[in-house]
Formats: sequence, structure tokens, C-alpha cells
Amino acid sequence: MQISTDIGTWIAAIATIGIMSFAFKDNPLYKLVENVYVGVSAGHALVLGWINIRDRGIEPLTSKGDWQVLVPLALGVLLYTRYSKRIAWLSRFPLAILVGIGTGLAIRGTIGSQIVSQVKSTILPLNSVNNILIVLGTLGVLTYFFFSVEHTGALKHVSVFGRYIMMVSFGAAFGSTVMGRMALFIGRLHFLYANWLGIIK
Amino acid sequence: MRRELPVALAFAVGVLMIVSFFFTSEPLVEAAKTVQNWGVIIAAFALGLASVNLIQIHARRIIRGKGLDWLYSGALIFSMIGIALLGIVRGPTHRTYQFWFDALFVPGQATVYAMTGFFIASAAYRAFRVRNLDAAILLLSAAVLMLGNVPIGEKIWSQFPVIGDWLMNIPNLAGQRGMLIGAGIGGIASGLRVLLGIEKSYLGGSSS
Amino acid sequence: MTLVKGRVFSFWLLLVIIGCLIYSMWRAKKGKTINIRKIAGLDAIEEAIGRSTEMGRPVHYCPGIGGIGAAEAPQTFAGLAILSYVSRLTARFDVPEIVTIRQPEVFPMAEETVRQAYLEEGKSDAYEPGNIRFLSSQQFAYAAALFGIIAREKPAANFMMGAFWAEALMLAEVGSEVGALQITGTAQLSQVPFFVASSDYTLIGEELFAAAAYLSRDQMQLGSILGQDMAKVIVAAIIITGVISRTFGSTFLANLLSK
Amino acid sequence: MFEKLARMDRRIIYAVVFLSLSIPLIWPIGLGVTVGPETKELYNTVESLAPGSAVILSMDTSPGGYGELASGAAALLNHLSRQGIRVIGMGFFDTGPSLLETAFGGSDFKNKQYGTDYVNLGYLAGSETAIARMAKDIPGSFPRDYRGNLTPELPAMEGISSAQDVALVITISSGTPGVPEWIRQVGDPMGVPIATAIVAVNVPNMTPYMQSGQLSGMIPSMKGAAGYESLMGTSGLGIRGMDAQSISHLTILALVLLGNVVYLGTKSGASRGGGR
Repeated sequence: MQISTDIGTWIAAIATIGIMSFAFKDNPLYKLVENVYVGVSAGHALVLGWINIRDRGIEPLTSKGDWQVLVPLALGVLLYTRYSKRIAWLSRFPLAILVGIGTGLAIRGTIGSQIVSQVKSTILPLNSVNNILIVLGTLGVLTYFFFSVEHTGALKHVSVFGRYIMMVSFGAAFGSTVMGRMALFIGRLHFLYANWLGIIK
Repeated sequence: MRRELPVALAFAVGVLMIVSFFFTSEPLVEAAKTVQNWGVIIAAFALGLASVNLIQIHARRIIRGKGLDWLYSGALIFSMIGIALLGIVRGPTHRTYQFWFDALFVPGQATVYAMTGFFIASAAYRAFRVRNLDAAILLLSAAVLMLGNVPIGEKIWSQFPVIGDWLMNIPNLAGQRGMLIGAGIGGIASGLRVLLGIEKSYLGGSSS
Repeated sequence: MTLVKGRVFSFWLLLVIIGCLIYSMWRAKKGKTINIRKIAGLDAIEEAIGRSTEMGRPVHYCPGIGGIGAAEAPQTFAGLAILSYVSRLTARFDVPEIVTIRQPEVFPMAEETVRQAYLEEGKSDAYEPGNIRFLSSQQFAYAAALFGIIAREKPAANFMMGAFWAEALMLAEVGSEVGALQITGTAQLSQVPFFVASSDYTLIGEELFAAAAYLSRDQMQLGSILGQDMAKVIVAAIIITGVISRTFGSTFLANLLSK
Repeated sequence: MFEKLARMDRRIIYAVVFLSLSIPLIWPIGLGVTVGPETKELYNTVESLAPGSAVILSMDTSPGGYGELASGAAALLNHLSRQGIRVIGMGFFDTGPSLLETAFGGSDFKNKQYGTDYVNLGYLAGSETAIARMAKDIPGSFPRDYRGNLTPELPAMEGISSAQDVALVITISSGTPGVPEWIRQVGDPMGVPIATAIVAVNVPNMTPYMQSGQLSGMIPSMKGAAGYESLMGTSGLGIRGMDAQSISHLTILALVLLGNVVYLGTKSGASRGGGR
């Protein structure tokens, strides 16, 4: 194993080290690289936006004579009226369609997958400690997020239990996050040591 | 009219999505499909909005910025236009495009996020305190789970993965499920407010 | 037109939930007063500002790093509503208040919120525009710049309410850096653990919206919260009935849910 | 002493983390790996697929998230390749399809036939709307693939019109749209099994979906990748990284412990000196 001779690997290695140096000191290289990323992200989005419009809007119109796509094409252009104060209100129509579809899809999906299916899986026989914990915990958390009544008496105990159950969940999220952050770091270090420096396999 | 019509449009489209899902009706299903197709085309146009905003902000900074601002903003606009031209003319699977994607974009973004590994360590030392019962439960469950997640935990005590799995699959499940159902109801509520035109911030301007 | 098999129960439950929401929002609009349960983090705000007064040190507020045009917009608005309350208190107690902002479009809204609060308290001459600061639109650069401000000005209370992402880890350190009382809140559930572990009080998820609606007396929002509570009672009732009947061997309800 | 420890430069902590990750990477300890049941479930599902059947692989992540998912995605792709499964690639993050090219290029699929054994259909704008739209009509949603070929002419697309024609959907996921959106629009209403390789932050949120059976298998972050690699009998970044994971986890726990000792120490000191 030896140091890489690939130009792409070198560019990636310099970018990696340049960005990591930010942790030790805020520096111009980091700021420069960060701005380049914002630019590349936006440029990439432009490319993909164009391909989407070309394949799904323009091509059906020019090669198949599908006139119906003129509607979304025109609405899409209207999005850009927001940059003129006088006709900015026209951009609300395409936004209304996007928001309407998104909201409708989310509502119709949520009720089944996030509510009914989850309720169904919570209907467990109370014949084990684990089942009791799952049922009480779920009800406790629901109670905790119950706002219109003051939590006193039995309600208070249930909601406090719910809060503690949530703390276990947040602890699980915390522990998991550590694994994720370290995985990202290991990926970068492995790149530096294996692909660039060639000191490990 | 300039506010009411878009609200009515969003309502009609939203209701179409919902009704066409629950009822067996070929025309409604077809209509929903057509509108969804329009949606993906409009969404593609929306991808360009970020670029326009960025050009507005950074062109101003090139002209009026202090210090090295011109360099940062210039690099941003240059890389945006450069990658956009390359992708549109040669296509995003062209070798040069994929080269810059793999050599610069992917490793750079990954490194930016990898740095949170540093930050979690420093927060672990400086900020995460057992200052109340909540934090105590949280940190204890996190510690057990972390030891259950990695092979060395099992070497220290064979029960760490067992307890970790139990925490994940029983109390965590209950907590997550309660939050999932609660958030689902909350999501339906905020969706309804949008469709009914009570919440209009998406139209721009204030929410009233 | 008939209901699709397997979606029948979902459809009716959705109708019931929507009914609860519309009914309670309608009641709220008619002027029904809706009370919200005690939220610990909210009560602590006044205490934290009182402490700053005694110590003669400023407070810091961040209404999240989210924008106003995307899914996280409600959190940003909630952050601004609580900012309004905090600003009235700082105006009343003559405590300097530093507000830091990441999103350019949120900046003028934060400025207006604080100015208006000072005006309402009759302290418009105490309003200091230079204390509302735009730091950077890049998330980590914002966090790094905030560290500088905190180290220099040493606030005695630190409030962070709104949408936060990976930078929450860095921001969590802000309070401990200078020994500030830290009160946080977010509906980004993946970031709640870091806030809980590093703050004196944390508003979790929906608590943020409830607190904001309560402070701003937004009737529609309060009505919606009441409606959601009704829906939660219905769902909890289904779970309880189902569990009891299942324990005694009946799968009737489970089958009904699958219809 | 506590005062001094409390003021410790954060760069010292950074250096400690850097070393706790680097040393085990360069000099491995070989602590072994364990395979979680959710990873085993996905492995068995792929194992049971008939050769020639089709699977949707959706790259729903940005380069930041991909850093964490690359090892899991590679193991999964190698398994699909070994089983002779047709992979229909797509993405609902705009960076998805380019990352998919990267992932195909780094897996055994680089020796297979593009268009026949695997395709990359590209990106469809619109998040959850796009997933719902695609599910009903795949060739209509992607008239051309990412490389510019006409989709209906690709041999890999034979017999595929809607999401119901595939045996499994796998989302490589780091955010929204992700697993909940796939379950809402495809898994539940169409009855297609959904599986995922997912970033660790979102793993605890997946347990309700795993327990209810709405999710059929998961590769949780690097731990899952290591497990999948060991099931495959290969060794990739997942297995190689687990020693570093072990040591860095201990380091973080030690930092929390030390930080709290210092906190209690300065607190008792401060109560004498007054003020925090």
C-alpha cells in the first residue's frame, strides 16, 4: 500500500482536511469550501430540476403533442412572479397546488399508517410485563401531550410516567446518535488512511 | 380574491387527494393522478427558486461585502453556475460531472457532518449534566444503549446488549409510539388548518 | 362510489378527528376561553429573567434556525411568539436582551417582535436595535459565531425555542459555557435529547406550540389544541377498550380496525 | 483543580476523539460483531427473493447522510447482485441519483449489465407527492432514466408498471422523505414490503414500524452494515469500523462521566465562593 496518485482522491483529501481544520480554528479555507458547497448544491438542484421539466413537461408536449402539460408548465413559470412586487400574488396558485397535494397526501397517509396501524399494534393482551409497559407507556405519552386539562390526581401520575418513558426514548436516540456521528467520522478517517495515504487496507 | 382563490384551490386539490384514496371511483383516481403529475412538474420549477435567492443575496455581498466576502460569495456563484452549465449541457452522468461530485461534493459534505463527532464529544464533557431526574433517566438509558450497541459492551458485561435491546424494544417503543400517534393527530390538525385557509403562511407575508 | 376495503375504519376515524377539530376551533372562534395546563419551562422563564436582573447580565434568545417557508415554519412562529413574551419581561425588568438569527427572512420579523414588545411595555427608548443580530446563514458558522458572543457578553439566561438540527449539539454547550440558566424547546424530536441533557427546562414537541398559543392568545391555535386533545381521548379510548377486550380473548376491535 | 478541568480547551477533547477513532482503525483489535434481528430479517428477505425478481432501491439521502450509509448500501447491493436480483434505482433527494451512481460503481454491480441487471431512473421532484405519483406508474413518472435512455426500452423494466410489480422496496434513508412517507404511500396502501438502511439518529423512531410489521427489515447505521457484512461472509467498512466505534463510545461515556464529576466539584466549590 502506498500514497494515492489519483487526482480525485487528492482533491477529496484536501477538502476533508480543510474542513476538519475548522474544529480547531475558524479559517478562510473552511469558509471558502463551505460556500462552494452551497453553490454546488444549488447548481445540482438546477440541473435536476431542468431534467425533470424536460422529460416530463417539454418532451411530452413536443414529441407526443400532450397539451395538458401546458398547465403545470405555465404554473411552474408563475412561481417566479414572486420577484416582482406587482404580480407576486400569481405565484400563490402553483404554491396552492403544491401545498394542497402535499397536505392531502399527508393526511390520507397519516390516519392509516401512523394512527390506525399503530393503535392496532398496541391492542395487546395484558399477559406480560412487557405488554403492560407498552400499553401504559403509549397511553402515558398521549396523556403527557394533553394540554387542555390541568394534570392533577391520577392524570398526573400517568403523564409523569409518560414523561419518564419519553426520557428513555430520548436516551435511546442519544445513544444512537453517537453511533451515527462516529460512523461519519470513521468514514472520513478510513478514506484518509486507506484511499489517500494507503497506510491501511 | 388574490388570497381566497389560492386557498380555495389548495382546498379542492387536498380534498381530491383524500377522497380519491378512500373511495373506489375511476374518474377521481384518474384526476388525482393527473394533478399529482402536475405537482411533480411544478415542484421541479421550485428547485430553481433557491438559486435565484442565492444569486440575489450573494451578488449584493460581492458588491457591498467586507473583507473576503467577495471571494466567498464569488466562489459560491461561480461553482453554482459552473456545475449547472456542465450538468445541463453534458448531463449529470457525464464523467466530469460525476468526478467533481465524487471528488469534492460528497467528501466535503460528509466531512461537514462528520465534525459533529467532535461536537458531541465536547458537549458530552461540558454540557450533558445529571441536573435533574429527566436528565438522569435519559443519560442512564443512553449509556446502557451505547454499551449495548458496540461489541466492546458485550465484552464488559454480556447483559449490556440484552438490556439495550429491551430498552429499545419496550420502553422506547412505547415512547416513540405515543409520540408518533400524537404527532399524527397534530399533523392532521395542521393540515386541516392549511386546507381550510386558517393557516396561510405558505402564501407569503404574515400568517394572519 | 364505495369505500375501499381496508380503509373503511381509517376513513371514519379521520372524519371523527376532523369533526373534533372543526368543532373546537369554531367554539374558540366564538370566544370560548381555553386554558392550557401548566408548562414547567414557561414558568421558569420569569425566574430566569429575574436572575439576570439580579446578576446584572443580559439574556440571550434564539428563535430557532429554521425558516418561514418550509415544514418547520410553525416552530419558527412559535419561537417568535415566545420571543414576544420574553421581550416584554426584559423590557419590564430593564435587562438587555440579545437575539441572534440565522435565517435572513426571520431577521426583520424578530426585530419587529422585540420593538413591538418594548413599545407595549412603554420602554421604546430602551429598545436597542443593535441587540438583534444576524450572524450567518450557514448553520455551523452561526453556531460558531454565537459562541463568540456568549463568551464576550456572558448572558445569565439562555433561551432557544424553535427548529434546530445538528448544530443543536454545539448550541447545547452555550449555557454551560457561562453558567447561564438554560431553557430550550423544539419540535425536532431528534434534537430533544441534547436539549434535555444540557438545559434546566425543555419544551418537548407539541409543548412548544401549546406554550406559544397560550402566550399569544391565538384562539384558532388554542381551539386546534383542544380538538387534538379530544382526538387523543378517542384514540386512547379505542386502545383501552381494545386492550381490555383482547385480554379477555375478544379480537372484535382489532378486526374492526382492519376493515 | 476542578476550575482548571472545567476550563479545558475543547481542542484537547477533539484530539482525544480523533485518536480514539484513528488508533483502532490503524491497529484493529478484532472485537467481533453482533447481528441484530432486524438486519437478519432483511438479509433473509433478500435471500428468499427469486432470481430475476425486481427490487426498488431508493437513494433518499444527501452526501452528508450517505457518509453514514455507504457501508450498508454496499453490502446490500453486493447481496442483491449475488442473488441475481434486478435493481431499479431511483431517488427522492436531488442528490440521490448521483449517489446511486457512486454506490453502483463501488459494488459488484459494476461488473453487471446496466439496463438489464440494474437501472438508475433518476430523481423525481416533489418529495412525498413524487413517491405517490411514482408508485402508480413507474415508466410514466420516469420517461427517461438518469443516463438519458428511454425507460420503457430498458430490459430491466420488463413487466414493471407500478410499485406493486416489485418484490421489495429498500430506501437508503437519512431524512424526509423517508421511511414514513414510503410506508404511507406505498407500503400500507399497496402492500409492498418496505425495508431500509437508515442513519442511526432515526433508528429509535423506527421501532413502532418494525413491531407493527409495517417495516420488514432494517440496516441500522454502521452496526447494521457490520452485521450484514458478517452475514454475507465479507468484510467491508462496517466490520472494519466497529472497533473504532467501540473505543469512541467508551471515550464519550468517559467524557460524560468526567464532565459530571467536574460539574459536581465546581458546584460545591462555587457554593463557597458564591455565584456560578
